[in-house]
Amino acid sequence: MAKDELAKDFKYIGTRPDRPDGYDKVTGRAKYGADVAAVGMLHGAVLRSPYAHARITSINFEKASKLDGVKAIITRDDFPVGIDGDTLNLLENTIAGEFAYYDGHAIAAVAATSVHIAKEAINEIEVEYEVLPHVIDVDEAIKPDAPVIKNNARDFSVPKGSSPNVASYIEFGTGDIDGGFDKADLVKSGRFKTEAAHQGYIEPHACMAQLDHDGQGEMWVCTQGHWYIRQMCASVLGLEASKLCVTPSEIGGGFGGKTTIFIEPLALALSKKSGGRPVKIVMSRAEVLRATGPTASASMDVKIGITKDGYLTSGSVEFRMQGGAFGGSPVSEALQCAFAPYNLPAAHHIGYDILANRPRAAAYRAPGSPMAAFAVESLIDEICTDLNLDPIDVRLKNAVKEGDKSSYGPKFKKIGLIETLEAAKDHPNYSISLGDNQGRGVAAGYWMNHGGETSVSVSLAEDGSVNVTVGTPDIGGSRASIALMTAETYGIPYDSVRVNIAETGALGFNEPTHGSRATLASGKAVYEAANQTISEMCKRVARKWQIDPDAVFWENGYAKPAGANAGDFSPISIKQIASEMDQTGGPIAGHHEASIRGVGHSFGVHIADVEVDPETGRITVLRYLVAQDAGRAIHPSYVEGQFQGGAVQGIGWALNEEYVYGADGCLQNAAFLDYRVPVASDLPNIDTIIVEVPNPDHPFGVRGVGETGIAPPLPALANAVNAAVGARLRSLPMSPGKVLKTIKTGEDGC
Amino acid sequence: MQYHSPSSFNEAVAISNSSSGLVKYLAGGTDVLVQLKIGTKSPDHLIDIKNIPGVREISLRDDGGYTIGAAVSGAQLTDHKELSKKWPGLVEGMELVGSAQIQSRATLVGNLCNGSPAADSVPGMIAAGASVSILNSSGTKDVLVEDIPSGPGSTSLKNGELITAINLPKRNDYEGDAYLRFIPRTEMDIAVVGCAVNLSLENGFITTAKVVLGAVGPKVMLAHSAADCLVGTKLDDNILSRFSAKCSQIAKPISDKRGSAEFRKDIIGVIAQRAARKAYDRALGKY
Amino acid sequence: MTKIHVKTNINGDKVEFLTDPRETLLDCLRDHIGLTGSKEGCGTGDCGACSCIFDGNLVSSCLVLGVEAEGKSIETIEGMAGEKELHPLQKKFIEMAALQCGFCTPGILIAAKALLDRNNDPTESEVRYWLAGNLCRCTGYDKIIKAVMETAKDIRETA
Amino acid sequence: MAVKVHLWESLARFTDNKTELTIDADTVDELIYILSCDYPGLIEFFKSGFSIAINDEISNPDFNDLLPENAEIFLLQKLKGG
Repeated sequence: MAKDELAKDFKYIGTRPDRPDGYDKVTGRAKYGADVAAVGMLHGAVLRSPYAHARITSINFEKASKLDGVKAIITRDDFPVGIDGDTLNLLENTIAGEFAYYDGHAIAAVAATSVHIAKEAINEIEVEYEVLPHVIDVDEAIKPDAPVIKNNARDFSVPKGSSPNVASYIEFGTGDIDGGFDKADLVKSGRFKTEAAHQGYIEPHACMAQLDHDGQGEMWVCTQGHWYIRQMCASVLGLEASKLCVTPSEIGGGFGGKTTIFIEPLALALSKKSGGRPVKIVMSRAEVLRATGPTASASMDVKIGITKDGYLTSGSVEFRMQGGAFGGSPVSEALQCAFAPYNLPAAHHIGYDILANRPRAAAYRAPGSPMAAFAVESLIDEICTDLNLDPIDVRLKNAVKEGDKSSYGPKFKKIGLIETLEAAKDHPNYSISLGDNQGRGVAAGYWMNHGGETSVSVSLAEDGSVNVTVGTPDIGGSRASIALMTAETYGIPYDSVRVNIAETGALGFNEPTHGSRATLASGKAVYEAANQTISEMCKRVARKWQIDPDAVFWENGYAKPAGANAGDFSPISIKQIASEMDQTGGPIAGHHEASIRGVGHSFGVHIADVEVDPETGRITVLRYLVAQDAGRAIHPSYVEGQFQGGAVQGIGWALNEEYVYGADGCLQNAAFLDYRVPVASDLPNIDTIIVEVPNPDHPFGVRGVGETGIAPPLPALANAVNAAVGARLRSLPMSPGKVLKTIKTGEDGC
Repeated sequence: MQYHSPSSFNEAVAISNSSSGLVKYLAGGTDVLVQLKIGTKSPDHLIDIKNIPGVREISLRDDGGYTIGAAVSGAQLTDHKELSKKWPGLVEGMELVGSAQIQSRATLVGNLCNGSPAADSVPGMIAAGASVSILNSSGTKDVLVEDIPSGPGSTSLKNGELITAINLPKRNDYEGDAYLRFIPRTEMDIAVVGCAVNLSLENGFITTAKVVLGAVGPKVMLAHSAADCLVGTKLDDNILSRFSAKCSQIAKPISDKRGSAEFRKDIIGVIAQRAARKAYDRALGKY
Repeated sequence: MTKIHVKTNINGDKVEFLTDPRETLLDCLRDHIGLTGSKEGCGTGDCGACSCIFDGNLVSSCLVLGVEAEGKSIETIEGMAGEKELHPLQKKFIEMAALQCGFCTPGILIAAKALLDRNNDPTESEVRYWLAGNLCRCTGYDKIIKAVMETAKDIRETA
Repeated sequence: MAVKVHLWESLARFTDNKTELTIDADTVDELIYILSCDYPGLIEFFKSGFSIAINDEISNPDFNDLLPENAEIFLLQKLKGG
């Protein structure tokens, strides 16, 4: 990549030092959600609905409560009434009221002196259900005779006459759609479907909570965002937010799935009911799969027009996404991403958020973007095949660049799609020759990466080392990237910076580590906070030298006199300033709080090579390339890691991951044995190219790198399979049975 | 749940016979502990047989066959060079069960007693003509492995009966076996279909053939008529495609979360054909 | 439920604990002995996060009962580093960024050590298949596999 | 200040089928207030949360932001992430 675009030379940014939490994480010392215990602690367990849709007619826990060691049993009756709106949805999903809306929906919870007793008690709770008709598939859910999941589920946006299972509706566009199709030499359309996929973090949800009747509580929890946990728990339990102190544990993966509440309010309520004893709840893997957020399943219609020389003229999409029994599928994000890579004269988008008897969808890495990419990038590939055009050339011809109007409205500032496409095209993987039953697929992807609410502080230790306190849990090495940016700002060694992740009482509100914002937003805030302390240090040195503060500047860890008129002073180091703090006015600290503005549009281009066994339909990924614009790679190893991890999650989604429901609406594959995430032997190395077109809205050019990588694999693999054996899969996952069927019949049967 | 750790097989059977409720024997535990965890089976008594002398040994009998102790792990089997050379198909069937971690614990006997029609090690044992030694209160008996599975998740073993060892017959020259399965990933899945083939040759012609299909019926099944297609042939392409079609025809799979009946019928033929080819090559001494 | 008294050896130390016979070795390590480095990702032997060495064999400690530890010797992630420095695999994992969230890392390190202890010259494919029982959802395995291969090379060169 | 506001099509139900509106407002707060008064159907939308692009700068809304003359404003779905 053109390094000449970088505005500055950096001393620390772009290097690959050991991560600060490395020792803790390779020795087993790091404490995750389930790793703590407290004196007097009880263990919680949750009773879950065995039905996809049922009215709960009675709950009798008399027998359970008599078991020796059972200290508290809670049901919905233990939660406040009079809650509405989004908070009601949160509460309903935390614990069912009148209805159980999906297999695995929490019905009651127990706290007992041991896990075994708590589980025995769960089995002794007697629940009577009136089983109701259910619906699982997104297209089925909006048929006129579909079971109605909830009355009044629709919000303001839904036009009259829509199916009662439509929760929200969105439509937007630009340009003359029909005129665009008229100008096209080829207009192609298709329906595409994707199945729900789970984030699949290896650490199940876990928390330990303590709450007494005085309304003061504490919680230890694995989460991407502890202020979200505090806000949500406080709202569903009717607590005052500031009385609840939430400390994030180390987190064993989240990918969006740990940005909301599930067991946390149950643990608090159990603690309160058992007289304030701490209660720990740890989910089983089956609970994670049945009851926490997967992403949505989708059914998508796409239509694209193109000239014979490869210029897109018009595009339209209608996406229907099922986000569980409470709505909340990422359909609007999907629409925003659908045509984002392309400079389309006309584009039209329609989206439906649809209810079904499934767990409430949570965010999953670039929410909505992978489905959109699967539909649009697959159809573009079909067009390239029909017109015999090179898929990268077509994308280059239509790629958005600085100043172009995005498909969702605002114009792009400096972006790096063209550079990314060119880098992919130049990579050796694009020209390696392929054998029989082998094929190559290309696809692009996009995520906007927003800043969001952020609060950080920075303080100087007495020896000149620096403490940084942030509120974004470190999931993938963000301590390292934040330490690098801090070191760069001060001009002090990386090792002299320690980054802490603080509890909710220590900082202002922080959005979670989501949307690829930790390095983007916390990094920007830390830069501001560090600069505050730098100006304070310059001020103190100016007083010492008895010159104007403006005549002192900061460079490479030293306060220096600015030019001849400032006098002839020897630079003073941060170490010396720090050691004299107590005699120069006391502690030096800075802080920054803001809704960080701007987004770090990051585009990626993937090239996948596969081999398909034509007799069994099995797909082997032979080689895989991720090229993506990082803006600037603060710690390149962890940027590559994000690219690789995102790509492999996308590969899993494309090939084997899916929610399998029985006719009874119950999830049949609630275990890693049958929810098949990729294993090491399924994969080749994942090659990466870090493209660096700095984000003009970030002091170091960061764009955010985590999300984009999960989108292109879905279409890239489908395109590669088509290139290998001439089978066009328009639905995911591309499980062997479906691939074989498509090879034999030309239809994937979905 | 009560845990017992007897020091002899007789003691183990005595404990079983004198205990009430659900009694399970524990060897590798890779099925029993999973059932305990997910709550499908909670034994009242668990009898750990691993502390019984000899239970983790592989021995060559005087008749040239092998006796494999009931608690011999997959890893031990794989590490046994002679046995792996003589029965590569049987050993690779066991080796396909789970991860390296599972291999340290899982046993042939456990895989058999779990009663799964998709058990990877069972087709190879049946194809080999293996038998098991069963101890009960009235003494010991030898039963062919093929007579143990009786349906999905069930076996012909009576309460208290304990398999103490697996017996493999003597291996001769120009014999070869192979086991192949189909799974969506490369590891860690349960077989969608599986097939073991065991062949004896004379002058390149197949003289005896055993073909065993997994995951295409309520239990692991011997495919006699498919095996008959192979006898007297040199396994040319015509024979293989007839054999493949026969296997697909015999298969009576169900549709479930791991694959549709249609898909299973389709690919059992493919997998069987590939297994037959591999067994044939091995019988010829190619590898 | 009557508890059973178990005497065992963990990371070279004599350890005694009381266990409910239903408890797994993983439960005992985490809840009775305070060694929480071994993680539970599934409890059913599918993820490898609880990997330990049990009498010289790599196991998923969620599929071993606590009572089975009687008289055995067990190695966990907490015993992997030497007194003065990390095990070469641990060092290499940090150096090569072979971890992101770190939750699967203890299990992967234990499994990789078990492999290199028996074969210090594995092919990439052997490493990938050996580690197939250790799920990682963050890294896509790329850097993990490379770190294991590099460590093996270092071990061979210093041997 | 006169600013140009772009709304998405499915909101046009509430704005007499207009997707572009010219509004005289000095701040984001004033803009939202005027839109809510003129088109009460939008109130529910504003309550549901949104993001905003002012002259192509996308962010969560800061209600006290001053709007430049002739600013081009897009109302967008609230930005989230995984």
